[in-house]
Amino acid sequence: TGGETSEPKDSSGDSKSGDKLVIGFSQVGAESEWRTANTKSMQEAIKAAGHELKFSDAQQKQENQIKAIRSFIAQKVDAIVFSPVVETGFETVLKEAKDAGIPVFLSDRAVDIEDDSLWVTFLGSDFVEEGRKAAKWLVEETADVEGDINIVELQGTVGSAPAIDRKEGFEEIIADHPNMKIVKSQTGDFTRAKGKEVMEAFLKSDGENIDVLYAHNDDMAIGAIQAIEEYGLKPAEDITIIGVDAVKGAFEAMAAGKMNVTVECNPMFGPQMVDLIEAYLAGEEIPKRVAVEESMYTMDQAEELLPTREY
Amino acid sequence: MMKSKLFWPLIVLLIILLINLIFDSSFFNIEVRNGRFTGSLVDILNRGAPLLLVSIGMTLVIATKGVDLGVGSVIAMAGAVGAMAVSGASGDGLTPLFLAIALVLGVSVLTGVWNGVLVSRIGVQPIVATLILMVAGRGIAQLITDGQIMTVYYDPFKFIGGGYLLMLPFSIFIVAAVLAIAGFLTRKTALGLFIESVGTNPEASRLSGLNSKNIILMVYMFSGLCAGIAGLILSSNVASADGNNAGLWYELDAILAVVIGGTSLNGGRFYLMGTVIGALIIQSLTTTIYSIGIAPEINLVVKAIVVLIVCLLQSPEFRKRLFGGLSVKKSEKKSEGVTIS
Amino acid sequence: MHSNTPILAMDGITKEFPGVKALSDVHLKLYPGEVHALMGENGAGKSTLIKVLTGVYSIDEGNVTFEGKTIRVTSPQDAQDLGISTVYQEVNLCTNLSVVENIFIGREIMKRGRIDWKEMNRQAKELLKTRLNLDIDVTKQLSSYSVAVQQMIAIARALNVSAKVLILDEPTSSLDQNEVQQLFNVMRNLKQEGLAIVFVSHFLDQIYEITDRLTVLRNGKWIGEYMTKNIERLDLVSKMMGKELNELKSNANKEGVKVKEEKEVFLQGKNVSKKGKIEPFDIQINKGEIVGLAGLLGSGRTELARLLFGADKADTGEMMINGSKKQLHSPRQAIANKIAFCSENRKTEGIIADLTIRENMILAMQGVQGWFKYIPKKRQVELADEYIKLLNINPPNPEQLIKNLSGGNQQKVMLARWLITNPDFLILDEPTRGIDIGAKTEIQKLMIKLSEEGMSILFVSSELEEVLRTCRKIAVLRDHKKVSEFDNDYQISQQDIMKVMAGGNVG
Amino acid sequence: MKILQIDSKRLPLIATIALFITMFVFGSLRYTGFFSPQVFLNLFVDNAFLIVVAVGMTFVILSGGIDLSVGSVIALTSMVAASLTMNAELSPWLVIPISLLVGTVLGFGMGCLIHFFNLQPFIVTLAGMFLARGLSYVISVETISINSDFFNFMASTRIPIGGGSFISISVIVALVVVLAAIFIAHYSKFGRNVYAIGGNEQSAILMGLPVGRTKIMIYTISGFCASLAGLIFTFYMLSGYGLHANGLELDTIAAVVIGGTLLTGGSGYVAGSVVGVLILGVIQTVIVFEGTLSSWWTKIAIGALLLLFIVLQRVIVTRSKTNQETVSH
Ligand SMILES: Nc1ncnc2c1ncn2[C@@H]1O[C@H](COP(=O)(O)OP(=O)(O)OP(=O)(O)O)[C@@H](O)[C@H]1O
Ligand SMILES: Nc1ncnc2c1ncn2[C@@H]1O[C@H](COP(=O)(O)OP(=O)(O)OP(=O)(O)O)[C@@H](O)[C@H]1O
Ligand SMILES: [Mg+2]
Ligand SMILES: [Mg+2]
Repeated sequence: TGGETSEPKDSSGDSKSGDKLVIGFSQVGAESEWRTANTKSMQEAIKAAGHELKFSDAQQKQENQIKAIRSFIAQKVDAIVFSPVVETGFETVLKEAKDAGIPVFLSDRAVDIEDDSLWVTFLGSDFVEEGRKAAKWLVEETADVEGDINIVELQGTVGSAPAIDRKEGFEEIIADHPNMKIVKSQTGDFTRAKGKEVMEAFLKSDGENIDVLYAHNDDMAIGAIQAIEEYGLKPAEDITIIGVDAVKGAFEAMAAGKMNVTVECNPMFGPQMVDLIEAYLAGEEIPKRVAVEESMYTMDQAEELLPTREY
Repeated sequence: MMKSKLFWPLIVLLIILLINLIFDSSFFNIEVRNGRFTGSLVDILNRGAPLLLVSIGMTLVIATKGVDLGVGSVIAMAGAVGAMAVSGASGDGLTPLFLAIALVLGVSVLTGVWNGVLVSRIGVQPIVATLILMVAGRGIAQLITDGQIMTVYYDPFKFIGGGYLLMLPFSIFIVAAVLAIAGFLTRKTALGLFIESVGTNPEASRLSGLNSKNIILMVYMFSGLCAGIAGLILSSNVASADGNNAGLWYELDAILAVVIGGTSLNGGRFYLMGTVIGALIIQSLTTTIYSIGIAPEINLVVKAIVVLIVCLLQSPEFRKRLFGGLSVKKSEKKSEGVTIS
Repeated sequence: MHSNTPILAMDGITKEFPGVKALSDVHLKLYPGEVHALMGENGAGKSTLIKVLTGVYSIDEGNVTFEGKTIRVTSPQDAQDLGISTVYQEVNLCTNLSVVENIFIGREIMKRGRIDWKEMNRQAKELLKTRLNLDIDVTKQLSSYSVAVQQMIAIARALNVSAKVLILDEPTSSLDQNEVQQLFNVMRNLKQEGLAIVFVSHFLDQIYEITDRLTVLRNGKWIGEYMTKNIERLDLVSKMMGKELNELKSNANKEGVKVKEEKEVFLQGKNVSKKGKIEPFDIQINKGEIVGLAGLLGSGRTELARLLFGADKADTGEMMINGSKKQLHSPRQAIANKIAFCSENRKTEGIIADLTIRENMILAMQGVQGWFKYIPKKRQVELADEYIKLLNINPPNPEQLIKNLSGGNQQKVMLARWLITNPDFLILDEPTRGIDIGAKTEIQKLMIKLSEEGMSILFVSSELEEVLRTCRKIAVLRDHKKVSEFDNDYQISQQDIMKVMAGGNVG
Repeated sequence: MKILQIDSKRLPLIATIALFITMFVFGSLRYTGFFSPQVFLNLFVDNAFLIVVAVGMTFVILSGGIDLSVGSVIALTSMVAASLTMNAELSPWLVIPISLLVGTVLGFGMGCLIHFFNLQPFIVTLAGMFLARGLSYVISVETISINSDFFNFMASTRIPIGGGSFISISVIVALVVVLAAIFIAHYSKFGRNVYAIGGNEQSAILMGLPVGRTKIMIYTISGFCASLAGLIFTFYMLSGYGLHANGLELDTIAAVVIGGTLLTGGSGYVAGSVVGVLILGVIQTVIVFEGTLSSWWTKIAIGALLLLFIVLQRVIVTRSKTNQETVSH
């Protein structure tokens, strides 16, 4: 993340300088810290570039998002950025945007539309890849372990894209390793409280047999860590703990030696998005898909990186 | 009367617990571990504490023919306020803890005053009046936490929802205390009579000299207070405050618990013990779903079926049909389609 | 007078509620072209018999034949389809609907697939005007009319069907004499047309005036069936009560009411009014005095009473209570000033249906005491038992839910609620509504006794005789205005008062 | 005098309409681009499904009941429609009736439970809510995108109504539903029975009205409306998804109640619910046009605007009620 933040300043200088753009940004909601950080990044980047932001929060509802986009069209904004609540269902309204001549940029999640002329580009993470990364790390870590490895999984909200993709990516890799078994999988709704409660139930029923916890986000992992401690086991030692997102809380847990690894899902791509918008409006060619730079952090790196984490 | 209201919910609760026994033979065992009682039953009580609290408050509100949709948001707000109050604190000094508790209780009672005033003084329908707080309250909670999940590093705070007293989770004591207070207020003072009276026939109550407005106000304040305590327990338990997710959908579960417990949404007679059983049914169902490994996709279907079964068992008409062949005469006499008042 | 085959016969009817045998082996035969009275004390089972017949309750044992065929009615709808039209004891209409709708709902007049509102309005207006002499705005919501008017509308609804059997359960309990005559005229016409009519009333005069035969019930048991003209009043009463009652004849003792001079003033109202409800009036009520309020249907008696109690807020005027100026804003305040008000509308303004007799009785008393000073349970039961005995409430179980009581018994509980508060000033709006004769005399005696002990009473009743018998002073209202007031020297006749009520003048 | 008098039953409705207009004028003055026919029409385009559920819900609430299942039924319908279209590749002429049956059957079932076993509507429909959403997950937890000519046509056809403004087919459907509902409510026996039951169910029974049949019918209608709304929603989204319309039941109830219908039953108007939906819509539009509110301020603002509406509505209604009482005599 560090490298990118300095960029937008230069780029806003050399794009259509002085042109103040009105950018409509429709966010999913504020359902997690990750999302809040993402919103903040976008807001700050747009402000820093001297543009005007029309922000709308969809409160996790797709219909609200469609309404917001319609309102953006009515307000004749210069560009629309949005993080779709779901992949599907935006065809009609995106057509309206296209007819009105307003370019649309997708952030964080993609849409599932055949006619890809409806949007300019998609900038965001690859959730499936995140799942794969988590599994690959586990495979490496346990390369020398004999016998079965029992995994419990804390899923995200049922039906949500990150939950589905992170599960898919993870399962894809461990499918090649017959000794790895997901013994329990339940939704923890991406929250700490649920994560803790579900983990408690897992521990009740499977107890010491659990070797690995794979949580679809760090918050659930943090909740689960508390449950493990209360149960009397040592997180990260007795049970290997894998999270996704790399939020600050995860670094704290890792620094305290309670969590093994977290796969980054970087929300701070506001500046990158602003660059893309400006470039497009300046007439440049833009690739259809731009990936956000993401890595993976383990326990050993945590101490050192903790002070630099922003969210 | 009372007995028969509690009978069927109790049976359902037992069945759910017994189902667990099939999957886990040690389900009913309670053992001492690290100097604490542990076991599934203790867990269910412990986990169910927030829902129990909210449902107790909700019972009184529903008895006045109202409903409080704001409880989930109050939970979030209470958690946020509590976490904020201790955010600067560290070490083991207890002053910040008591400060936080006082602040949270104050705020949650205030939310109750807000709802109560809208309903009793301005005459807004309860469902809409409390909907306002349901929407805005979560916003306020997020405003307090700045949209982040606020982590608490102050250890005494964790005691409320995670501590143990006399080898049992402290939250159980809180529930017991609140239940005892509610029971005392409604059965050993005239408050219960007043609530039931206002809930059944507000105009007749007014003409009998009851101060319905204040009774309604009081009930919402109590509900707010209960939700506030629940919020404190929830946030203390995970040592963090999550403005967006804490207490999500608690209002529906609480109403469900109250109704399962035999209290009618049309107001009037209420059954605190029934509510307790209702909340325990919901909690044990949740725990059961988690521990016997039901696929998350069908969680809701299972829940729907259990809810229906409980309701049907409570319905005399259904029992008559079900057990009709066995004791036709007896059950027929008992059930009347219509009661005229 | 009537043909020989009954149109309806009920045989060996038994109905049991948990803990109460409401009917056991009851018979009823009904012939076309007759008016048949159901007689019995409060709680005797009259309403239950009717409800069993119309399918509100299921029958435990016994059978019903209608036009020679055995029938099994399972819902009021069935009964209606068969041609049994019923006016139940409590006004059972939908107060949120307009008068027209209440009359027509279920059999609306349709035109081209839609409800013909115009025609319905016209017919409703005409029906009320011609048959019941009631001239009201039929498009207004039912709730804007008093119970008495509502009762008339319920009757109109029942009349509006081409029924073979018409059942009227205490239709006259809050009607005044004019209205009763109006109703009787209609009933006579229907009788001519061959309808069989079941009529329930606690007024013996009415029974002897309109009915041909009567069936007496006592405690859910069938006592007998008699031709009305062949049975003596006292005989009938003792059949209903199950004991000889000599005292019945000697009614309330007039000597008791005799003037006790120089009474202190308890309440004085000057120029009290409420816009659109009642015009400015003055009133004075002395300690230990029973003041009667007379007036026709809708003349404003209830409104006046409500103002004195603070149930509605007065627009103008001032009130002195016990010599000091008081502005009553709420019933609560009135009760604190030792005023009590027993409403005429027990269903919506009186009973708390889900609560027990005991709880209903102590409610007002507990209300003044506040919620923290809970009357100990033991004391509550004592109080309840005392009044159950005093008012002869049946069933005598303080833990019975009030909604399971018969209408008359509910009314007694309402009285008890206010007597328990031991008020200085008791406002009774039609307190004897639906109460049987035995209990009625008891209540009248009680009123006189209380007044002798110093209680002031405002007594509203549509039954002039009752007012004349008990009241020391009588105020007459007409068209929402107090038109006259006189001392009762027991020389005034009902006729004199009627004239004032209707618009004549007695001076 | 008579003409000037407003029927006290209609007061809440009139107050609501007045408030809606005020709000719209306020938005027009404050934001550029707000005062355009299209912004107004978008209230219908974007809320067509909500209007349809609200109509169904109005009958339920008028009868003194409540239906919490509508949001989930929308999700289930969209899921059924999507999977039948995309996986089973059925023709739309089969898909549509089948989809409409989903809610109708569920509603009928719930109505039967409520009537025959005398259960509380709240709890039965809550179970219905869990069930319908659960079933949509059972069909698939993932979203199913729809790509069929018919659905595309329904989704993207714009009906121009002059001045460059347009509405969608769904709007027409919704308006037809509204008109039909108004007719049913006021000019059919069924409609009047609904009001009677809501006023006093016991009385309705004693008056010999077909209470059981009517109640079952009410929930069936609500279920049907939810399914129809589900289809409209599917046209709107071109996808089926188990998380669709999450929490929509509360929006619907709020719209109905804001529109002046009493939750205790027996009093209210279908047209009021439509205005209620428009009010919720205009609140949202104002917030989007404001465009500077953070997520949490959005929620607080929605709450505050709701409060404003409800309190003003109460004030207007109680004020004129007291005035009216004095006028009418
Ligand atoms: N739903 C019920 N549950 C239990 N008991 C009932 C119920 N309805 C009536 N009863 C009892 O049945 C008996 C007969 O009541 P009913 O209403 O028929 O009396 P009634 O003759 O009409 O008296 P009234 O003159 O006071 O109207 C009473 O003792 C009453 O308490
Ligand atoms: N005949 C009528 N015509 C029009 N309105 C009437 C009539 N009777 C009653 N009302 C309405 O009912 C309301 C209640 O009247 P009120 O209670 O004062 O009557 P009342 O004198 O107590 O007589 P009763 O109780 O016998 O009807 C009045 O405000 C009036 O508007
Ligand atoms: Mg009776
Ligand atoms: Mg009166």
